[in-house]
Amino acid sequence: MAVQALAPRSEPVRVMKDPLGNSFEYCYQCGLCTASCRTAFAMKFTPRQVMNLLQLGCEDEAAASGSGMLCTACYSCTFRCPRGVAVTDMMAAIQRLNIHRKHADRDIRRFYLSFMRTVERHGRFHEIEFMTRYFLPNPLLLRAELGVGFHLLTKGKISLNPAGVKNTKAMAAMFHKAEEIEGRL
Amino acid sequence: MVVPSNNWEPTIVGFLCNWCAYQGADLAGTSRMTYAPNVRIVRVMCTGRIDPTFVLKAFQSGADGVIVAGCHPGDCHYSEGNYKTIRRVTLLRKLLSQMGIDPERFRLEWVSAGEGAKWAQIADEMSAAIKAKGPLAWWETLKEA
Amino acid sequence: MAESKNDVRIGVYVCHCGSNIAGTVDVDDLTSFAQQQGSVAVARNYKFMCSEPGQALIKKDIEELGLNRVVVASCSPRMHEPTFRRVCEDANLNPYQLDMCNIREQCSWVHKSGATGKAKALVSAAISRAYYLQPLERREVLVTPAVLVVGGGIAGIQAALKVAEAGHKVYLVEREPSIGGHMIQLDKTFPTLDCSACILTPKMAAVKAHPDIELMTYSEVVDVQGYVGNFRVTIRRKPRYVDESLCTGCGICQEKCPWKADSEFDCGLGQRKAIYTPFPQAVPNVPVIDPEHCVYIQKEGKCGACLKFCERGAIDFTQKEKMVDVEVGAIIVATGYDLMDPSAISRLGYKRFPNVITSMEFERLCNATGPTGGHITIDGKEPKSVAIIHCVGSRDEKYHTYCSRVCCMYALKFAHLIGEKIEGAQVYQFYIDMRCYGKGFEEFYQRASSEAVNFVRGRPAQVTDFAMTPEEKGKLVVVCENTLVGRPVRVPVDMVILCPAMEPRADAKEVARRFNLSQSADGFLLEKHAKLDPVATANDGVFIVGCVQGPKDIPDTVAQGLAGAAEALALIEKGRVELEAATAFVNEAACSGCKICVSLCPYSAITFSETEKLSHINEALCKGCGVCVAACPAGAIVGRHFTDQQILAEVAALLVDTRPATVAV
Amino acid sequence: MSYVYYPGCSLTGTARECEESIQSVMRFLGVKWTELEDWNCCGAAVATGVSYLLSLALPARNLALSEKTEADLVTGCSRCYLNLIRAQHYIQHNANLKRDVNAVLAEAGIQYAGTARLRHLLDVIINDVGLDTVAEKVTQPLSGLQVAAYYGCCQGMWTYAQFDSTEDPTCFDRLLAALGAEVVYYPLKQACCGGTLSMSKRAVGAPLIGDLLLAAIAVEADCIVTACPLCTFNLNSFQNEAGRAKGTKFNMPVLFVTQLMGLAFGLPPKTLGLHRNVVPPDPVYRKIAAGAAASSAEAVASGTK
Repeated sequence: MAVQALAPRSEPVRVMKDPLGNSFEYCYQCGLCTASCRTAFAMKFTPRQVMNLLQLGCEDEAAASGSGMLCTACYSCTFRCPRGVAVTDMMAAIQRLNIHRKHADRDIRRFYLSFMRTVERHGRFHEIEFMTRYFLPNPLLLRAELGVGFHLLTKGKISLNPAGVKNTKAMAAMFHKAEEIEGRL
Repeated sequence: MVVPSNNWEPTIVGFLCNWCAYQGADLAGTSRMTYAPNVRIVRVMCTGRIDPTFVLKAFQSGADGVIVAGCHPGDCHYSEGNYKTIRRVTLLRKLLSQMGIDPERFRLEWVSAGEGAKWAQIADEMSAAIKAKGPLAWWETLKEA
Repeated sequence: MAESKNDVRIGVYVCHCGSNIAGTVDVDDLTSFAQQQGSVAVARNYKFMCSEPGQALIKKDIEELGLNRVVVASCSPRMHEPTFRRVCEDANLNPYQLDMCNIREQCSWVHKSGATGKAKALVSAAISRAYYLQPLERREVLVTPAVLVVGGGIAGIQAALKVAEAGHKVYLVEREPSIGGHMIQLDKTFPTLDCSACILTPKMAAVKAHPDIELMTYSEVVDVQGYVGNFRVTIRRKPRYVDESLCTGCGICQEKCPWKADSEFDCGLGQRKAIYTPFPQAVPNVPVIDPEHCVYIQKEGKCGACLKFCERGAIDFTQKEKMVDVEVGAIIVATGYDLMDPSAISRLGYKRFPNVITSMEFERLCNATGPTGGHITIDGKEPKSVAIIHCVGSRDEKYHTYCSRVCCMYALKFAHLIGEKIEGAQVYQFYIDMRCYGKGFEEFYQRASSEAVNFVRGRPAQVTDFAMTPEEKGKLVVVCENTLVGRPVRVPVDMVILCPAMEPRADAKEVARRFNLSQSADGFLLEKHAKLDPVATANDGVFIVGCVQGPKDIPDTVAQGLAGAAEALALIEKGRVELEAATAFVNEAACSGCKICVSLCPYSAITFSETEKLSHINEALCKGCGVCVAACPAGAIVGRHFTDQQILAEVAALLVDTRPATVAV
Repeated sequence: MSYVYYPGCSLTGTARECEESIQSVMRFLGVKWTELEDWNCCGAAVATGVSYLLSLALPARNLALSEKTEADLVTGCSRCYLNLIRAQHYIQHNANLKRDVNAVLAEAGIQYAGTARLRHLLDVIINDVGLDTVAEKVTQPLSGLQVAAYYGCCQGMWTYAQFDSTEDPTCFDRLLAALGAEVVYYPLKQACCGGTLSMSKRAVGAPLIGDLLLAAIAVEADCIVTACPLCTFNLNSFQNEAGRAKGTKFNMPVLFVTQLMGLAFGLPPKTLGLHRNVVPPDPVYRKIAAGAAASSAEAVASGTK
């Protein structure tokens, strides 16, 4: 097996420097985050390993692993971290890298972007529109959701024309402004 | 009127008690913490020694801000010197406003011998706060009066 | 001042401190700046001013150039003021004619830029203050040749024995009914595995037997007055309800007492009587009556079994709390540590599950004199698998940031003991880093590694009874990441031992105040210098030894106990101690007799003479805090070495660069 | 005390039963509020994965709207609460973020000052209404009903940090006990339900739900009571999938907290949205009725004595 050279450490993306807690530099690899995580079992790299990859400047490798996509943002890791690392925010950061650098599985990527798109258009979540955007390109996904969808419909839990915010233009402008300030990663 | 130049830096005098705050400042040094060089320290044995005229003298001599730092209440090396300071400082603040000095240019802080980081933080905060306020140049006021 | 302006000749000495100062401050620039200041006869810089040649340089200048003030711009006065004062003295210059200018701790070490400018201001201030410095007289008083040791754990025991061996009186004060501290609760000690009680009890007995040690157990220090060499200490002696002089320690009272309570000594795992000695080898071997559980005390006279059975009539319910005053020259504080209560970290299940226990509880379970007679059992069941969780509350900024230093080693010891006592037991060590830094420690780690111990590198998140597989049914499951493999693991076990942090005593703050000491950021008491003065404190004559200063193992604690004894002995053997020279005095001509100063003095050093209508300061009592100086409305009180004149000159010079040159202040 | 109520998207859609019960119960308790005018989506669990700034600006818009009303902003959805409090906290501690967020909000003509007072529904019920008042209003005590109080994850971490213990909150237990229910020890009370993974990554999400249900069965709970609409949705909707993942079949009633409160107050099930629950809560009804019968029989027995 070839020994891989570590990438030179780059300036970590701005948003990883989180205001609430410490950044990944503080991590001392105890694994309490992983142990507190209900989805770590399914991750290629556990949260602790993600912190290590970030420390070593391998953020693309961390993002591509898809581990960030399994974070449910339950904040257990962040609240418990003995070094005060804002682990959840670090995971969210690699989630963003994963989506914006197109590492993600197309369906999952579409899940995120469709959701945000409906919010951008209406200011609120719009089930029917979201489902259309999400399921239409890959109707196979729909099959798995038939049971749930049936329940939701019959129990009257999907409104066909939900209300949105009054000024949808202003909402879209907020989205654009955010993108302008942040840039895409 | 003194117009601050772009690279104007405030000068702050710190009166620190020998037992807590001065040691705390030493600890910041031994721990190699970096902080703004604007604070210049005068060592006194106890903050209780600080005569309000010292503070006025500092402002008069060109200080833009003054910090008095001593042991936490209850921890005074001389039992209760810092309680006397608290009382004196209340009067001093009134005096400063009467004399046209923004009382926020004066601070009383508690720094224990173990709180090097706290001292560094206070020095940084105070420097930034005074920098935002601009030069005091009290001697100008005194000249006019 | 008798000197005229031309008589003042100041020498300024700028230290490079290798590159510690010279790396940041332009020392040549600073020296020529100093040279230009008024009354400066000479300014020099040198690599290490505190070295022999550096000192010689100053001495030579004082002698040859007739310097009468010296300014040393170097490290904190807390480091080398004594050194340079001695240099002055050697050259026949009064040591109080020296001023130290701190350009290291408070300048070169903390500033990246602007350090030279600040150093100039500081040096200029020091020169101006030095100009007004006056010679002071050093006074000496005799030292009371006795030592107070507070705390009867291994640190205090060791210190007390050593001082007494040197032939001096020791008062050993212990809060609990017996001396022994935490060490007497331990089973075996790492890495040699000798029995803790076996090595400690001879020392405890020696304390009891030593004619120069006055042992006061069940007692607490409530007040400390005075100063180095002459402390006056008030000790509260709680009522034992047993006359120590009559009791023979036969134990019949404990046998007959019908009332029980949880044993503190056994961490609540076993019981004791309402009249009890905490453990069989207690020193003194005199029981105490716990008033909360004694029915005679609670219900006014009902019961009295102990009274009836004590043949010596040693039971004395009329005993009252007593205050005792002692006078000592030095104080050794050895009040130890508390073990953190891990129920604060509720997810680890302590107090929820009976088979989650602390390390100290395990020591008692393992001990032959413990509640189970040395059998490792909970509710009669012997565990076949045990998890040991390291760093509980240590290395965790939510609780204690520091490492508790002993847990790795005793965890290895536990694994060994479990292996010895339970055939085929599986032991899992959940660790973050193994820290085996002491003599023989790594060897012990090696030995333990060969004894079928499973090492799992990871900090567990949870101890749960929720079973996800049939194997986990009825077990405690430790949820962790095996970080070396990068996989979450669930380890079912029968018993979990938590290794809680060693933390400052709950009353550390009060203790610090009582003895006029400081606490470091972690809450432990603060030593004078972390490396070079580890047991002395900012309060001269008071020394801190053992875990009161920070977590330590037994050898380090013992070494500190001995160090504290050496410090105390050095003080006592010298027999004299220098008093503060920088005291205050009243300028009688200016005193208006307002008496404001009298009530302000914390040492009652100021008296008012009704006949003269003047205040007087007793300089033997004055500590030089200066509160009265600042308060005197007539400006009649002068605080030596920190006079108004000196401080005002210092302040003005400190700011000399901040004003336009034309402004005269 | 005046309140504005922020329902959030789930409560107006997939978690309609929660919303109906919240409204009925709060009306019954005499709590008056108005809906936050022109509220928007808080970003759910998705915004952080797309834009850091939006994940703060979206909730900040709602906070800013509530500031104008000067009333306490109440939400019954834990995820909304989390996003709102996170935004509040981060913006408060970082001046640069506040600047950026307000630059985004300026596009909608509003600014966030930082004075909003955020409250969780449970906080209002427990601390403003009070457990004594709740207990007094109970007409149908839930005696004999064994409930597992499921606090949920961000509930335990962020929400309870505001008015209860972070690691081991007990307020939910106390509330349910005030209703007369028997709160069983539930070992997974703070384990995450998997959030949106039930939809985006079924293979990971379903077993997590399965464990929660198994744990409730193991402690012999008659139902799970939740404090979060998303937990309610997950635990109700994916019992079949969870069952497949765990090789069993589940039929565990899962009630939102105000649904159970409503039952104890004797409110009609229909007004509590109970007919919309995926898993029919019939066993819960039966248990409550049995408990009532037993206690009235006891009352008769003690009367004849």
